[in-house]
Amino acid sequence: MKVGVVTFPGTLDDRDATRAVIAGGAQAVGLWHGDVDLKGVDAVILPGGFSYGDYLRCGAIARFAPVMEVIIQQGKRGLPVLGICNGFQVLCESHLLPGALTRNADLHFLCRDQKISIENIETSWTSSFTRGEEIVIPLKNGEGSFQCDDATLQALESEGRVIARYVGENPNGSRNLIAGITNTRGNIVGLMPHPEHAIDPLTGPSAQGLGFFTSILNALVK
Amino acid sequence: MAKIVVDVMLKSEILDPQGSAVAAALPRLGFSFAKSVRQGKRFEIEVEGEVTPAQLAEAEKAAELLLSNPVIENFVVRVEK
Amino acid sequence: MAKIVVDVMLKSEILDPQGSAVAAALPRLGFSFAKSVRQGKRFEIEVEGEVTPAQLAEAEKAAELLLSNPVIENFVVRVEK
Amino acid sequence: MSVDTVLNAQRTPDVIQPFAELGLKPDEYARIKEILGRRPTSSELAMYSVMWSEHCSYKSSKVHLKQFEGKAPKSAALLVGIGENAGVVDIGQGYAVTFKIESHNHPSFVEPYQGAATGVGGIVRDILTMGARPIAVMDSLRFGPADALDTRRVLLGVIAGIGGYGNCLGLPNIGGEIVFDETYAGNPLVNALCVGVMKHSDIKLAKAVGAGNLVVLYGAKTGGDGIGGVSVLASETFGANGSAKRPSVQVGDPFLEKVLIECSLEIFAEDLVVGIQDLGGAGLSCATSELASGGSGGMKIALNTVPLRDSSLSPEEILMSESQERMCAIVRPENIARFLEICKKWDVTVTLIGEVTDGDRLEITWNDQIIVDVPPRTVAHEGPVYNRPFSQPEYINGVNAEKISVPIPNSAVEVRAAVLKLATTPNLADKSWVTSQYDRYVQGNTIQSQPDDSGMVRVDEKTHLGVAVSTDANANWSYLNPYQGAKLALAEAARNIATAGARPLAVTNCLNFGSPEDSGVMWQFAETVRGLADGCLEMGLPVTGGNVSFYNQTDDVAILPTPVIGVLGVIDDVRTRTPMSFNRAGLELYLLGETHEDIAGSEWAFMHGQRGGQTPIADLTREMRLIEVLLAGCSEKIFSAAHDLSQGGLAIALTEMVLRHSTGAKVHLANVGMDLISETPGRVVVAIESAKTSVLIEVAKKYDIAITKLGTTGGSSLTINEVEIPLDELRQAHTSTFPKLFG
Ligand SMILES: Nc1ncnc2c1ncn2[C@@H]1O[C@H](COP(=O)(O)OP(=O)(O)O)[C@@H](O)[C@H]1O
Ligand SMILES: [Mg+2]
Repeated sequence: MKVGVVTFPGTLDDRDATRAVIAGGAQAVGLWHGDVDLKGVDAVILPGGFSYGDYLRCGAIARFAPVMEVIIQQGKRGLPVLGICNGFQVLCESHLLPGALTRNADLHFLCRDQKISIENIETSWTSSFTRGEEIVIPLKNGEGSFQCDDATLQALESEGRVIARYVGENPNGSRNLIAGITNTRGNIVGLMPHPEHAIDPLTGPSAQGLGFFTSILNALVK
Repeated sequence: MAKIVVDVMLKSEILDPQGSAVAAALPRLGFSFAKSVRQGKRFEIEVEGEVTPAQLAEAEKAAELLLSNPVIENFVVRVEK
Repeated sequence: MAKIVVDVMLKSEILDPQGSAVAAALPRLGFSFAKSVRQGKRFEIEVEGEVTPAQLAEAEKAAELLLSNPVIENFVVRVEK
Repeated sequence: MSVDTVLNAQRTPDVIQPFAELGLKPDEYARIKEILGRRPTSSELAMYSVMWSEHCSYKSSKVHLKQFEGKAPKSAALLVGIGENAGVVDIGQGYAVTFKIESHNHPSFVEPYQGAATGVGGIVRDILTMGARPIAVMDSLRFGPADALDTRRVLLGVIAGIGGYGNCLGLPNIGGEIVFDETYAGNPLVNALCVGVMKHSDIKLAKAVGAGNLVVLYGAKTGGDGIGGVSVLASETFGANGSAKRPSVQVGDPFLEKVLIECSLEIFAEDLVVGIQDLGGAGLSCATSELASGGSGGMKIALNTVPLRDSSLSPEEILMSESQERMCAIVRPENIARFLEICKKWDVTVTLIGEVTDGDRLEITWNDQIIVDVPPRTVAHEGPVYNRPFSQPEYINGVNAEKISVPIPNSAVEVRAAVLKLATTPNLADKSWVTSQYDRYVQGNTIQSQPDDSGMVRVDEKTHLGVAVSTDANANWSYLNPYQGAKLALAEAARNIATAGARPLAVTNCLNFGSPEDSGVMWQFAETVRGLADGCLEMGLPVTGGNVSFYNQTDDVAILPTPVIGVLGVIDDVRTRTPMSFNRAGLELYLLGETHEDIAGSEWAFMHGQRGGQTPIADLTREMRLIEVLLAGCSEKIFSAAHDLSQGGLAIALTEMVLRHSTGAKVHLANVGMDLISETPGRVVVAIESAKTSVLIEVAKKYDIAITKLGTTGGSSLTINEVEIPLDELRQAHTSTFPKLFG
């Protein structure tokens, strides 16, 4: 099973994501923003970081990278895609996921251990969890406040497409404490906090992030 | 020399923490004139020579495609002397 | 309804990484009209009723003190209908 | 534009030149003429003035800094010493580590965000320049009074700048300091540290060798940023009306720096450079002259080929420009094609600006006209050297003679109040409001970061080899006794490393002082360097590099002498480290080291407006024995937790330990007031399982370190004798200060 990890100029967590993919049991394949094919990978991760410096808007420039054209195409056809933090922002800018991520309510970058609850375990990236399972993984971003219009929010909630919610006080002003969402098909997931930084208690707050990377393996062998 | 200006503002229903922070800071500094503040972006685009209608049309497209995110933002494109 | 608009731009000699990033992205998307791009801030300030000269003067002060950083930025204050 | 060429300089010997405005003294100007045998061209004048500025030439500090090499202990670990961009030490398994701390003080006062951001950018490029991948940063900060309005402006900007730049580079921030004192109002200190790692074979040096090799400039285009920034910003005191002196500040582009790092590492990996130098203070003037001076031959540069952001820049300005995110490399002709290819891959602007010659001159042309023709060493390494007069300032005897009188808590009410007051005071309060704005997780190798005693990162994911770094300064002690102050700061930094189980290996430092033209300040500096050099000799630790920042004063008020000492240590297996705190009840708490009545320079004295008295005397052999106990305690798995005592003494150490994992403790103190507030150096609180008691006593005995039983862990409060403080109340006190002040 091959999982592609995309590197844009300014991507930071690609090495962490690669480490996590391997820890999850899959083979990691590096993808460069200029690539025009996906080297036959079975799934793709858009890691965190500051692609193109996050200038203009987070993910706004990365969204037009050559590799994204292919990912958008195949994502629409069902290729499993996980966007973490900056990757989530890229997915929204690409309109693969609804809504947008805006400045944290208090305007500060926030790095902390965050408790989230997993609310949808039907997606390609969350099947290893149990519904309502609470995990603690790092949250670290300056623009993590999920915003969208009421109709979109309505749809996300009624269709059960909110895959993860912040537990406790709202860390960044996201509507309905949304930490992650998925598309209708459940193959594309965007997540603000960082599971790839929580695969080993030695270097993270827990190993509870691993579930996202074992989930994709299950999804692929099925 | 003429330039194309693109103003990008968050839609009114999207919350604007930066604008609110400014609005909150003003009274603390003794300013009482502001009822509400919204903060957006302003792009100044220089072109070769005078601005042509064709360039303006291109700018409109660029504003829609790249400079703004239609999900949360509105934009205005104009020529400024 | 009238509002006060404050445009804040980096001084021309100051590096503008955001503007350069946009300028670099445009051609990649097939836009050729831009010679250079500068990105700044736009503040839209609502006041009670019509804008008075006194309010405008206050806005000038606020722009200098809070909305802009005089070390690296210039600003323009105006009324917009 | 008409340029002042060498020919023109020969033809017009009597032109009046603005050397004074450029910060040069008449005798320095005369020396330049003597070196050149003619008046300098305006470009040469620009180069000399900026390179002979205090910041670049170390003219006031050189004579003292020599001791670091003079007294330096033999250290097999030292691979590259003082003189290069940063020192390099061997940490085993074929790995080499480079680290350095550098100041960006004045720029951070002028424009806090950009000043701090470019401070991080600069030190990271220094580390990169050695051939290393940067793996972590730290920031040691000093501000004016916490409740002063301008402190808010400066602190918020500095924090945002350090985070904004460091986070965007993907470098975990693993530690630092934040201290408030009125002498830093108008003179904030922003000292940034970076650690990098490489294989021995990858070490790069700033040398231009091999006639015919190409001089390549890559990275950002050159603009008018911070022109004269070094000579003006770093060498002029801010007077009351200093604003007039402020030149345009540099603005950083962290995204470009991130790309520059990856691009450079790819270039290094293919071994495509002969020598390399980052462009920091003094920009091209510094890079070209240092590269040429460091090498054997000469160098020819065609300045008009330098890519510009602002086409109106004059040659003088181009030479002085401090535009960020630029590097200068020496490349063999056969490697240039591949070099350009890699730059193209990363979309990095790259230009051939000259070549190494077999001559001995640095020759710079502007459209084929020679505008600079100098012996490079005279610019880069043979600048002026001052033996500035220094003498013990009057205040010393006065303050040392002072008898400090502070209330010593005694009754239950007083003890509770004292503990809560110490937990709340800005210098000791919880800093997570700040550090949560820094990414500590990126790269996935962070083992320890704030609020641990030291930062620790894993270097090898298979063997789990790691390094630990701590920065420390105690300006209150340095003010009372700069010689002891330096030794005590060194001891504390080393102890912070050892507490986690890492062995101290090397030292870097950033010496922040007032004006060297003040003989009293110069004495503080001389005593500090003497103390640090002696201390390093005693502890067998080499000084691998550092930085000096003078003129940190407003009018005639200088900052407290603030030598920030960074110590780096090695731990063979990060999994075995000793954690800072306990998360279980039933452990026994012991204090290693004796407690004396050391109130002078303590936080408690500071809180009571007392600045006098005499500092403790550093006993470094004792500190070294303590370090052995800490290392043994780790390797022999005696400790469940260990935490260093410093500012705030035992009261704060216990506060931090019980709050870390919300596990309380019950301690009994014989001499409760003094035991809580004293800041006697060389003390550590350890938690052990009772089964380990006898081994602990043995080890302590072996190394002759006093131990005292404090109590046991557990419960939901910190109980001191009969005083019980609920953890929630203590946490509230400890964590609310920063949000209240700056939120
Ligand atoms: N306080 C100090 N202790 C030891 N070495 C120092 C100190 N200050 C400066 N140095 C050394 O002097 C050399 C020049 O310093 P600097 O000009 O700051 O280098 P750079 O310009 O590359 O930052 C460096 O090797 C630096 O480590
Ligand atoms: Mg350097």
